[in-house]
Order: sequence, then C-alpha cells, then structure tokens
Amino acid sequence: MGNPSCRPADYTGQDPSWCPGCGNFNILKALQNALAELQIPPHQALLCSGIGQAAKMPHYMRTNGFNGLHGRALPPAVGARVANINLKVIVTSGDGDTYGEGGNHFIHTIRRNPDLAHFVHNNQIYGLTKGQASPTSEQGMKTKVQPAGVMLPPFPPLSIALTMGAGFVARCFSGEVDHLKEVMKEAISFPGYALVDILQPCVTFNKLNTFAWYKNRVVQLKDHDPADRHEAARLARRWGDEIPIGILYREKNPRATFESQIRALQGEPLVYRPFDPGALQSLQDEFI
Amino acid sequence: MGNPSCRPADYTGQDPSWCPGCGNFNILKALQNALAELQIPPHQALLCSGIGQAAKMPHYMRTNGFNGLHGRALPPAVGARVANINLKVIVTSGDGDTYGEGGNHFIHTIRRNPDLAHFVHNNQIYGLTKGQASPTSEQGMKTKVQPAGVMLPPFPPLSIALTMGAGFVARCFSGEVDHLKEVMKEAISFPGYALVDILQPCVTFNKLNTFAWYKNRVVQLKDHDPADRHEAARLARRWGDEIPIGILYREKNPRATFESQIRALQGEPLVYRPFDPGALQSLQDEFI
Amino acid sequence: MDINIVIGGAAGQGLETIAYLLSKSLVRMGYGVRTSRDYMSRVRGGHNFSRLRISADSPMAAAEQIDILVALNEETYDLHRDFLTANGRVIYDPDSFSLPESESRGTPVQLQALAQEAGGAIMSNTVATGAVLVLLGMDTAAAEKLLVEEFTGKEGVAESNIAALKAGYQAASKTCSACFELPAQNRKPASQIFLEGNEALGMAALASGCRFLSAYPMTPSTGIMDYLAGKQGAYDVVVEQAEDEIAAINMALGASYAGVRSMTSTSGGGFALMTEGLSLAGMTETPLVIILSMRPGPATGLPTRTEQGDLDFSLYGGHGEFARAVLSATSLEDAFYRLNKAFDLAEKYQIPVIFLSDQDFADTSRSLAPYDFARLRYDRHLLETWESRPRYQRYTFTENGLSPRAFPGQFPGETVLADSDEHDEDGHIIEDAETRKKMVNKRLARLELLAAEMDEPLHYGAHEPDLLLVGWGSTYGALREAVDILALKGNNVALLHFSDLWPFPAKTLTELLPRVHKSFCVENNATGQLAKLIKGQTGLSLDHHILKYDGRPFLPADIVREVKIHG
Amino acid sequence: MDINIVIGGAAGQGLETIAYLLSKSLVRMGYGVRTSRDYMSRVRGGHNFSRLRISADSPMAAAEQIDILVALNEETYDLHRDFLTANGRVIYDPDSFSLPESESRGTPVQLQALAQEAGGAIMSNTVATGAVLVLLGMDTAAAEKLLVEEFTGKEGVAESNIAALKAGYQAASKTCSACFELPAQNRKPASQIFLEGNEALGMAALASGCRFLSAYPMTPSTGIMDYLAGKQGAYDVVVEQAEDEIAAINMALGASYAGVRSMTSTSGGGFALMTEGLSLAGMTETPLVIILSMRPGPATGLPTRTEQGDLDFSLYGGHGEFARAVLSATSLEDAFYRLNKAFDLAEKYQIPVIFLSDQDFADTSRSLAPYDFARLRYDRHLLETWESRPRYQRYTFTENGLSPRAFPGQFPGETVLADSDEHDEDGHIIEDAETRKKMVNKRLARLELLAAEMDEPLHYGAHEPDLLLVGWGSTYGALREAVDILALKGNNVALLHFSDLWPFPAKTLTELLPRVHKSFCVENNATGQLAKLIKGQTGLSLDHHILKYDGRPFLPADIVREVKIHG
Ligand SMILES: Cc1ncc(C[n+]2csc(CCOP(=O)(O)OP(=O)(O)O)c2C)c(N)n1
Ligand SMILES: Cc1ncc(C[n+]2csc(CCOP(=O)(O)OP(=O)(O)O)c2C)c(N)n1
Ligand code: SF4
Ligand code: SF4
Ligand SMILES: [Mg+2]
Ligand SMILES: [Mg+2]
Repeated sequence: MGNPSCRPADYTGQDPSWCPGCGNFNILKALQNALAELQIPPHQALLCSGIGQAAKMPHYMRTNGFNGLHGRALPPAVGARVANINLKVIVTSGDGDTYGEGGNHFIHTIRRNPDLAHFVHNNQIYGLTKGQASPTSEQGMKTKVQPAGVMLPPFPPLSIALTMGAGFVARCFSGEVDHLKEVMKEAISFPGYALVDILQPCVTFNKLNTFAWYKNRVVQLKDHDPADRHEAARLARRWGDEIPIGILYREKNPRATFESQIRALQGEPLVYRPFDPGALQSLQDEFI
Repeated sequence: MGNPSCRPADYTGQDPSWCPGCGNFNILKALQNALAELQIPPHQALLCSGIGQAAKMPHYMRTNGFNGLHGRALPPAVGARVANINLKVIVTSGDGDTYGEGGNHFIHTIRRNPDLAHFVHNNQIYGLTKGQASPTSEQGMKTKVQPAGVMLPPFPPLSIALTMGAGFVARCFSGEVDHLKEVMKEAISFPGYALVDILQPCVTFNKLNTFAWYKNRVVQLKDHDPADRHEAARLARRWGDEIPIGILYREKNPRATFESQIRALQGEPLVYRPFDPGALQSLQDEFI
Repeated sequence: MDINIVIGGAAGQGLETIAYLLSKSLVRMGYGVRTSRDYMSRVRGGHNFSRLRISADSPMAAAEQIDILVALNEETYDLHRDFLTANGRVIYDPDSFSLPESESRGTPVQLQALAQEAGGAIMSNTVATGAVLVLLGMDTAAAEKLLVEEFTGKEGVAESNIAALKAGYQAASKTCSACFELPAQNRKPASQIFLEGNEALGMAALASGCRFLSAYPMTPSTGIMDYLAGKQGAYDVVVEQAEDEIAAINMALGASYAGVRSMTSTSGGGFALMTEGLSLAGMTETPLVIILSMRPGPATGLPTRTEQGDLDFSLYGGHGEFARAVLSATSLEDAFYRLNKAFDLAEKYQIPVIFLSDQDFADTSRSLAPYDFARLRYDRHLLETWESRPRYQRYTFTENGLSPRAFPGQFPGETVLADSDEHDEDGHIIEDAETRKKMVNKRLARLELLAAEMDEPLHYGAHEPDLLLVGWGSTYGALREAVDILALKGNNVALLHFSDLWPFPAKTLTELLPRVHKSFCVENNATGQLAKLIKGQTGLSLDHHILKYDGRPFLPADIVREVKIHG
Repeated sequence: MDINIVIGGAAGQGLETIAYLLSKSLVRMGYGVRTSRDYMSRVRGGHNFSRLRISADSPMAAAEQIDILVALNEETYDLHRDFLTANGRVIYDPDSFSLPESESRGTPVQLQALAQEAGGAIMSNTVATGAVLVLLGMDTAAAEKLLVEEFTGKEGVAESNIAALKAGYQAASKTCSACFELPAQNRKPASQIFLEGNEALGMAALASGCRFLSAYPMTPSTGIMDYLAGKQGAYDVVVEQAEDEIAAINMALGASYAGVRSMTSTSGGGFALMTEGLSLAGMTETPLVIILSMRPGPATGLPTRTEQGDLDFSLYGGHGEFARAVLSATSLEDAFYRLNKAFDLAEKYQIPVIFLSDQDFADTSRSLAPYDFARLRYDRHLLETWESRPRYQRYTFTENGLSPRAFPGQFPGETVLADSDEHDEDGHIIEDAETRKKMVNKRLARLELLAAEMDEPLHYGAHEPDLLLVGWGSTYGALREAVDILALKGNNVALLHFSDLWPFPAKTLTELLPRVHKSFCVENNATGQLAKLIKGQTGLSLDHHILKYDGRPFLPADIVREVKIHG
C-alpha cells in the first residue's frame, strides 16, 4: 500500500506516564513499528484496553482507541469487529486485567475466535494499584496484600489458550523489541484470535521478575514447527531456567473466525450499510 | 461414625420440580446416597449452588444450603470454608452456571484449591431459561437464540481443570447412578478441589444429547491409573463415539489446600472462636 | 359483552397452544383479544394459566371473572372456581377428575381419550381448543388454518390435530353450543396484528436500525433475543449470546462506539452486573439502549413473575454522575414507537437510555392495528462531513455539551479515542481540576435538552378530576380500565400515566395534583418508587399508595377496590 | 498560630517520607497534626503533594495558605507560589532550578548534593526533612528516632539517613532557623495516635470481630486491605484477594452465612459489580458490611482523587426492594466507632450495611487521642440456644420481621437454608402470592426498627442559626472550620452534618431548616445528592448548593467564599 502516513512517528500519542525503565516502553515502540511496517494507517487500527498501566497504551498511540473498564478489554473489541470488519482490532492490556478481572472474557473470546490480536503485558503484578499479586505472580512472592507470599499457583495463559483452541499462541519479552515486533506483525496478520503474552518487567513493584531475571531466561524458539500443537503445549508449560519465546502455535489451516460465520457480516461492514425503517413494514406480517 | 441420622431418607428436601425423566433425579439420588454412605449428617454438609435447574438441588436435599446467584456458586462455598473448616462443602450447579456466567470463578477456584467437591450437572444446555446454548453445547446445535446452530466450539471442562492444576478430575453420567455415587464419595473425600462433570440428559430441551446418546457412548474407565496426569489429559479430550467416565485424575500427593495454607485457619474453625474487642486496645500502639 | 377465558394446567400440558389457537383465530376474524400468561419458574408441572379476554375493541386489561375455565387438571378448577360467573362453563376431562356434585357448570370432554383416538394424547390441548370454540359459537375453520400453517412440512401432524380439534368441538357441542355471545366484530378480518410485548420490542429495535444485540438469557427479557435471533438470516442484524451480562453490555458499547446502533436486554440481576458498563457509557458518551425487563426481586426472586421494582435502580444505577434517560413500556401501541425514541435519544444525546419493561408487558399479547413504520425516526446524529480542521476530537467542548460524534475509520486520517478515565477533548487521560470540571459540566449539560424531549404523562379521564390515579409503565391498561369503572360508578376521576420517567416530566403533575381532592400512586412494587421520584423532584406527596408486590399484575378490580376504601 | 506546610514533587521523589517524618515527630511531641495527600494515578513523575498542618489541637481541615513550601521540583514552586504567605519559605535545591529574582522567600538547600555526600541521592527527601525541622525551630531527635525504627535491620541505612537529615538541618539553618513559631504543645508526648482513614477503618473492622475480608484492589480502598492483610499472622483474620469484585462479595456472603463477621471493600466501579450480590444479601438476609470508598466517576474517572458521587448509588444500588443501612465516615474520631456500628447493625438486622468513605477520608491522617476499644459493641445477635422445636427455619415469621439467625452446623441435626429465590420460612422456593407478600413485608419491616438506630446529624455552631450549612461524610472538617470562620466574622451560623444517611434521620433537619434564614447544602459532587435525598424524604429544599466536583476536597476557604456570595 505504501501509505505515506504510516511512519512510526505517525502513531505517537500522549506522553507516557510510565516509570522510567518500565518494560511498557518497548511494547509501545514495537507496536508502533509493527503497525508502520504493516502499513496500517492510524484511522484503520483500533486499540482496545482495560485499566492498568498497560491499558494506558491507547493514549500513548495515535490510532482509534477504546480505553474501557478494568477487565473488560475484549468484549468491546468483539463488538467493534461486529460493527466494522474493516477495522484492525488490537487488544492491549495487563495480566491482571486479562487473566484476573477479565478471565471469563479471555476464555470465551478464544472460543468465539474473532479476528483480533491480543497483547497481554504480563508483568506478573498489579502495577497501577501499586503491587498486589496478579494471577501470574509467582508463588511465594510477598506483597502488602500477600504478606505471607502468594499461595496460589500462577495462571498459565499459554496452556489455557491452547486448551481453549486458540489458533495463534505466542510469548515474547519486551526486552527483545525486534522479535516482539515481528511476532506482533504475525499476530495482527493472523486471521482469528491471536494471543501474545509479553513478559514485561515492572521495575517498581516486581522485584522478583526483573529485567535481568527475564533476560537470563528467555530463549527465542529455533527450529520449532509452530503447526505442532503437541510440541506447543509442551513449550507452553516451560517456565524456569529457560523460557521459550516466539510463536509457539499457529494453526496451519486457521478455523473459521466468528465474523466469517455470521451471515450478516459478509460483504460491506455493517456500519456502512444504509437503512430505512419504512421499508420494514412487512416485518409485522407474521403477526397478522 | 455410624451416626443413626444418616440414612438416605434423612437427606430428603422439597419435592423436585424437574421434568419427569430429567437426569437431575439420579444426581439427587446419588448425592443422597453418597452422603449417607459417608455418614455425613445433614447439619455438617453444606450445598452451594447458583441458579438453574441443577442449582435447585439444595432445595431437594435436607442439608445446609446456600442457593445464591446465577454463576456464583463457588465464591460463597470458599467463604463458607473460611468460616468453618468443619463443614463438608459441596457445590452443585449447572454447566451454564459454572462454565458460562461463572467461568472466572471456576478457573480461579481451581487455583485456590479449597477443600470442596464440585458437581457440575452438564446437560449441555440452559435448561431453566428454556433451551439456549450453554458453553458445552455441541457445535451446530440449533436453538431459538442460535437458529443457525451453535458456532462456538464447546468449552472443555476437564481439560481446563487439568490445565489449571486441579487435583481431582472426573466425569460421570447421571444414568449410571451407582458409579456416580462412588465417584461422588471419592470427590467429597478428596482433600482439595475436586471436579465431577456429570453428563445429564435434559429431556425437554436437549434433543441432541439424549439419554440414549450418552448411554451409547459412555464407557467406565478400567485399568486407568488416575495418578497418570498425561493419560488423564488424553482421556479428557475424548469426546465422540466413546466418552470415558470415571476418575480421570487424582493427584497422588494432593497439594496443600487453600485452608491449610492460611495460618488463621489452623485449629478450631473461625466461627467458634471467642472474641473480645476490649482486648485489642494494643492494636493502636503502632500509631503512637 | 366481553368474554373471559382462563386456561390452566401444569407446565408442559400445552396451555399456550390453546391460548394461541383461540386468540389468533379470534383476532383474524376481527375481534379484540388480550392474552396474558401466569407461569411458574419450571418447565414441567406446577400450576400455570393463561387469561384470554375477548372484546369488541382490544382489551387493555384482564378481568377477574371467568366465563370459560379450561381446567386441564383439578388444581385449576380449585384455584379458579370462585371467579367463575354464574353462567360460566368449566371444560374438563371427566376421566382425569370429577367436579363436585354441586357444580352445574361442567362441560365434560374426554380430552385424553379423544386425543388418543385422533392420534396421540399429546393433542389433548387441541381437543380442548375445539371445545372452547363451540362454546363461543365459532366454527373450526380459522383454527384449522392455523394448525396447517403451524405444522407445514410435518407429515400428518396437521391432519391429526384437526381431527382432535373437531372431536373436541363435537363432544362439547353435546352439552352446550354457543353458550356465549361474542362481542361485536369491530375490525375487518385479517386487519389486526397480534403480538406480545417482547415481540413488539424486538421488532421495534430491528425497525429502528438496531444491528447488534448482545445479551445473556434472562427471563422475562429472553423473548426479545429470540425475536431478533430469528431475524438474523434475513436482516442486517447480529445477535450474540454473551458469556455473561458484563460482556453483553461491553460488547454492545464496543459496537456502538464503532458506529452501529446497539442494544442489550436483561432483567434486574443482569442489569446489576451491567451498571459498571452503564457508567462507562456515561463517561465515554457512547449511545446505548438497555431494555430492563423487570421481575420481582431482590436477587433471583420470582423469575417468571412481574414487578415494577427497579425504577430506583434504573435512575441511580452506575457509579458517578452522568446523564441518562429512562423510558417505560405502557401499551403495546406506544412501546413500539417509544423504543424507537430510546434509540433516537441515545444517539442524539450520546447517552445510555434505559427502557423499562416487565414480565407482564413482555408476555402479554393483544390485537392491534398494524404499526406505521413510516413514523419511526432514523437519524444517526453523527458528524457528517469533515473539513480538515487541525484534528478530530471526540470530546470537543461545545455550547450545549454535545461533541460531534464520528466513528473509527469514518474520516481517513482522523482517529477516535473513547476513554473511561477523565479526559481532555482528545479523549486523553487528564487529572487537572479545570478540565475535570469542564468535562463534568459538559456531560451533565445535556440533561436540560433531554428534559425538553420527555413526554408529559398521558392524561386519561376527567379534565378536572376529584380523584387522580398516577401510574407508570405496564399498569396502564389496568389503570385505564379502573378509571372507566370508577367513572361509570359516578366518580370524577382521571389517570396520569408516565411513559417517560427521566428526566422527570413534572409539569402536568405539578399543575394537576394540587387541584385534586384525593390522589393515588399505583405501583407494582412495595415501596412506591414513582411516588418517591415525584416527591424528590417536585416536593409533592400523593395521598395514598396502592401497591401490589406479590408478583402478579394488577387487575382493574384490585385498583377499584383500593380506591373505594381510601377514596 | 497554625503552620501549614506543602511538600510537592514528582511521584517517586519520596514526598510521603518527608510528610511522615515531620508529622510523626510533631505528633509524638504533642502537637496537633493533619496530613493529607494529593496524588496522581501514576507511579512515577507528574505532580504530587502533601499538605501538613500543625495546630495546638488536631486540625480538622487543610488550609489554603502555605508557610513552608518544600519544592522538590520547579513545577511545585510554580503551582503553589501564589498561596505562600508573605513570611513563608520555599525549600528548594538550587542545583535543580532557581527561583525568580523577585522571590525573597527562598531557602536553598543542595538536596541532591548533600544526600549524595551522606550516601546516596535517594535521600534528598531526608535532607529536605532536616531543612524543615530547622525552620520550625525543632531539633532532629524525634526524626532520628523514627529513622532508626524505620530502618532497623537494614545495615547502615538509618545512619546515612541521619547524616542526610543533619546535613539538611545544617544547610537550612544558614538562611534562617526557627522562622516559624510552633503552636502550643497541647498534648503530652507520646499520648496521641496518628493514622489515616484506611488504617482507622481496618483497625475498626478487626476490633469489631471482622474475620474475613474478601476484596479486589481498588484505589482508594486498598489501604484497608493492606492493613488487615498485615494483621493476618497475629490475629484471627483472613484476607483474600478475590479474582474480581463479584467473587469478593459472594465469598464474603458465604462466610457471613456460615457464621463469621465478614466485609468487603471497594470503590465505585467495584461496587457496581457487587450490586447483584448486595441484592442477594437483602434477599437471603445475610449480614454484610461493604466499605465503599468513593472516587470521582463515572467509570474509571480520577482514580486517586476524591468525590462524594456515590450516595445515590449506595441508596438504590441492587435490583428489587430490600432493607439496607448507609453510614458514612466523617471524622477519624467518629469513623472508628461508626464502622463498629455498621457491623452491629448488619447482624442485628441481618442486612447489608454500606459504609461510605472517600479518597480524602481514606488518605488523610490526623493526630488523635487513642480510641477506647471498650466502647466497641460485639454482640452477634445469633440464636443462642435451640430447644427442640419441630425444626429450625431460617426465615421464620416473627412480629418484627427478624428471624432468629443460626449458622450451619450450630445446632446438631438442624440445617440452615439461605435462598436467592423467593422462599418460605424454611428457605425453600415458593411462588404463591401470599407467601411472597408476607416475605416482602418481613424483609422491609425492619426498616422501621433500623430508622430508630440512626443518629441525627451533628449540630455544630449556633443553636438558632440564621445561616445553616448541611453536609455529610468526609467534608466534616472543612465545614466545621468554615462555620468557625464565618462565626468569627460575625455570622450566626451552624452546621448539620450527617454521618448516618439511611434510613434517613430527618428529625433535626426538619425542625431546624424552616427556621433558618438561608441554607446551604455542601457536597463534593456535581448533582447535590444529599439535597435530593432530603427533598425526597422531607419535601424540603435547601436554598443553595455548594458543590465541588473537580476531584479535590473542600478547603474551608472554598465554602466561606461561596457562603459570602450567596449568603
Ligand atoms: C472494577 C475495577 N476493579 C479494580 C480496579 C482497580 N485496578 C485498576 S488497574 C488494576 C490492576 C492492574 O493490573 P494489570 O492489569 O496487571 O495492569 P498493570 O498495571 O500491571 O499494567 C486494578 C486492580 C478498577 N479500576 N476497576
Ligand atoms: C445474572 C443472571 N443472568 C441470567 C439469569 C437467568 N438464568 C437462570 S438459570 C440460567 C441458565 C441455566 O443453565 P445451567 O446453569 O446450565 O442450568 P440448567 O438449568 O441447565 O440446569 C440463566 C441464564 C439469572 N438468573 N441471573
Ligand atoms: S509501576 Fe511497573 S508497570 Fe507501572 S509504569 Fe511503573 S514499572 Fe511500569
Ligand atoms: S428442562 Fe431439562 S434440565 Fe430442566 S428439569 Fe426439565 S429435563 Fe431437567
Ligand atoms: Mg500487570
Ligand atoms: Mg445446563
């Protein structure tokens, strides 16, 4: 397309209020670059988010944005896809937002399989509310609300996504920004629901999973066949000295999306179709 | 214990209002028998449920009961365990209740691992509201709200429970009432969260998954080692001409329960401990 | 004279089919018919019944007395016998139970046996239908046609049902034929429509250009979903059953933000879960219509029964302060156009609009003149063109507080940002006091414009009444008839009935109330929520509250009785 | 004379430490101190500040004017300079920015450089603390002690901080030492407590026998969770961070049903998600205390700021009709006992009790006389013995509508059934009209008893005033001081301040209001929610509304100004 208004700078929004050194900066940068490289102009992209540090993304970008409620980033994204299948919809929010408050939408959106990319800034903590455990916090991590340490085992997002039948499942690290950008591009281009769980250091509150902690552990996948579901499931469970990053799973023949199965959504986007109530008079014939 | 007031008849409650032939009758019977055989007297058992046909169970039994909100059967059960670790808590509710409206609690309660038994009456439909698709409805099934057939793939409860780390995962069929009763007994006795997904014909609304449909497919597990997690995961995915029933997975060394990890819950149940505000005057010393 | 029929039995006995066949036959012939349902929250068994009333004009309310009682079981007879008129008839199956010796009004028909003969016991209800037809002095032609329509494609089913119908007709004609004289046949054949509240609302939504309903099933709102879901193939509408009510409202908001008219529907418990999203609609200025179909609470309450218990909640639900409108369903005639108004207001003022229905309205059918679809408004109130000003800002400050609304992608190069936090004109997060204040003012300013759109309550009856009844929503029919009855008995009486509730249209009431001798606020709830609203908005109190909160709708007689006691 | 200090800078610069060291030193010495926080919804950067006021007695409100401004960055100076008194001082780091030539009030202290010398730039805040101490004419002993307490176990940290403190002290003493005269030292050393609203509420809950808090983090309520979570090892209390607010309230209900005092805490958005559970508490008659810590809405709004915007929602949230109580936090002195009252009422009347706090109350600390724990009520209002009547029934009909409450397992052989549907005395589902009506009456009857428990508003100031201010909740301190100021200026003025809000205690107001010359309803919201409640309950209107809805708390001067304009 070569649209001239798709340089990374064209996606610049408000100045970020994140802490210096926060992993979110790189996610922002990767996303701006990914959109630029995919030549998706700002007015054709929609960023949906919930509430949290990660969820401020739509403010720091210039695209369309729906910054909704905590935990509720996915449903508006699905609604927007129904309204306008021409929009490139990206959901970008926190781990607490997505796997905690929003857990039910996470699961059922995967079942629904709308065509959207889902980027979870997983800092394994509640950042904005100052450091309580999130569903992905490590067992034993101490916080003000969990002074004896987190008791619950972490929520395994990749394994759950695979079990729910997601067609695209990836893990990235905000510290490897080019790799992240490339995976983002693949996720955005994937026809259907695509999850990228992004390991993101919270330099202020997560003193356990620091930049170095991640950096020392993440290993980019090599020679992995992303069509291998079984191997993907195995890799999804890997968490420890080595954490594989990259596209764990990409369906070879992506299953039908939500939108493609709805008759009313074929053809022109709903939002552009004309309407005249007067023409519907015959609706009441069945009641005669 | 041989408590004389633990005959099946001692657990009889209100007359059921279910349709004649409904699979729920057998689940009721199995549960009454299970409690009787385990010699858990009515006043020491607590049944928690949400809303739906299945969720009426606490009315048809004589035990303690908390018949709460649609989708919210699990949280009160956890609260009750905190209050009184002597109560045998059983959650008994529908598939829509548990996996639909209540999906987030399902996932996070498994992480929490409270000591309770969870019986899901899975009729693959919303019974009480007259036949809409539930999260477990088969793809293609037509209903008034899904006239073109269910588009979403079914939610896989057993696989999800295993992925979330549940220590006890079983499937039963209401048509095999003795088998069901035995599995219920094991689930109730298991120290930690125990899921039994019970296939239950809804004779009125589910014309696809009928009694015969299930009957012809379910096969009791034989020679299966329930400690084999890998095999359990494989069995959990089996759904078709043969549907395995029985205990798919039972952790050999059950992980610590929620209650056992909380210091304040060791010893006498919270509800029985005396309290005197006057003795807490020193609480404010830290503020001087 | 009106004829009142009650058809009662257990869930699963096919009461609704009897009511449907009778009603629709009568409507097609040009009679006025009203059919309401009283049913339990169970799928089989229990005691359910339908009330059917036949008048020259479409009856606005049910009556207490019963002319024909179709008693599919003994319980039905026991529960309703006291209301049977002296000349009434009870259709029952003598093989199933017998009437007391003293009962002279029996019309025994071997429902089961005759059905069996015709092809199956399941058709007992069709047999009973035939029996009613003969008592009404009708032939079976219309009902036969309906059976054919109903069972097209199902081999032999229509035929055996017709046989059952005729058998019932035959059997009952032995005891009595044309015992009842039908009222005048005021309408031309096939000139009326006959539909229930949920169908009217579903059709109104579709004809208002609503293209997305996301909802979660909940009685008594589910019928709206059923209606719209059934239209999905043929019309530009998508119905999505959400995983829960939170998803439902947030999906609808996403679709509305992205430019299509959207709606959600629910009952009280689901609405509770939606209140955070309601507040989000307020903050983001995203248009949304929410149909709140009330049932008795609190909590699960009585799922299949009726109440007007959520007015307070609809007025004040949601955290923080924002503009909203609350409208309600009164008659089927009005509700169709009023839901269209809800869609119009939502987009004109960029607000959530709550439309209050209830089980009584949702499940009651009446014969009506067809709707005039040309009366429906369809103006999207969107920004239409974009001259290249510096940039599009979703929350531009304007004099009346309404920022021009565009949807994402509408104008190449321009972006649209909706924000749940307090924000500036761009939609970006801010925290400064000045912008906050201006944004609050902006969001609330529209309340004044909105107030001017509210319809005053309908004034029915005497112009300068001594007795004034005040009501809202679905009680309209019962109240109107109560006024008629009281007027007939010589009272100088009127009704003020509210459809639009918020912003509260206080003018007519404020003028009239001080001039009346005695006033009654009539509500289907226990705490008098409209009366509270009136007092809070006008400082005026009504003299008496007539409240019904047993889950049943008002009958005109209930109201008349109370007015007599206190009037 | 009072001294007012403002400490401002970016999030992450350690403002709170300065405020803490100063406040606590002063409090321990016997001064009256009040410290409030104005902070942004971000973790680093932006502009945050603390206000510290020192009086002979504990100051109830902040003041507008500033005596000492600790400006950790230039923005702080720019934003606050207009409020600096003529003799005020600005402590700033000359290496970071310089003051205008015209500014004569500067006290330059090389905060960074001195901190660096003492061991690290991070201790700049400690250096600034030293500088303030010298201006106040204090020594560093108390602050040193606090540093030792704070850093026990962290090798060398206390020492280097003490060095930094002394360096700041030294440096500032060059320009000016004891520029300000501290007020009288009215209390004995170490005789006062100093804590913020959330701590007071957490401690009140614990001391009221609350044994279970299930909640989901949400500003500004999270401090309550923090407090109770920290007590888990040593006391019989369990804190569970739920997966969402829906789980939070339903868990708490389960625990309460099972017999332990339980609570949940949240802010508006979380409360919205809890309203279905609130209604469940009403239906099942399960005691529950909900602390609703308000912040500006709608939706996410301004997460770290204050508002009284959820009174309406707390009164009417939840579907259907049921009894509830709504109380609010006014002063720290009162709130401790009032939250105890909330627990008592919840169990006595088997209802949900909503306790309204807000960010201003939650985050503001004051020096107080210690609480008297012996004044706390602890009566579980449970059925104590069971004579073997036929069977225990959870919802037994009684004259006052209150059924004896037992918990599961309490009486061998007896079972306890709680039900969300309409039910009979056993708790079993019913649908008949008669039982429904009786149960509604039963559930609502207690409102009358409850009304008798409500405290009338506090009457402060003139007995027969000409000017009457009316307020509720956290604005108490500002209103009280406004009354003092107005009285000093010769006005005959009083305040009626509500703590208990529902059932609305109308007596005092109804008597007093008609007798005053001019009345003002003062609220931290945009629509005047208390005024609306007053009108709805009494029909009375107040003459003027003084409303502030920019997310900031009232200062007494704001109120005085408005009263002067309209008075
Ligand atoms: C209904 C509701 N509950 C709670 C909150 C408070 N809240 C805001 S952000 C947040 C957690 C954020 O964690 P996460 O999603 O991981 O984002 P992060 O800040 O770590 O990027 C919470 C609990 C809210 N805004 N709304
Ligand atoms: C908040 C809320 N939403 C919706 C409902 C309506 N509702 C009651 S039961 C039910 C579904 C029941 O399905 P399931 O849990 O599978 O139970 P079943 O009747 O099939 O046993 C629904 C949607 C409700 N009571 N509350
Ligand atoms: S608190 Fe953590 S997640 Fe939030 S901006 Fe700072 S570093 Fe990033
Ligand atoms: S509708 Fe289905 S689930 Fe409900 S009682 Fe009848 S058969 Fe059972
Ligand atoms: Mg996070
Ligand atoms: Mg079901």
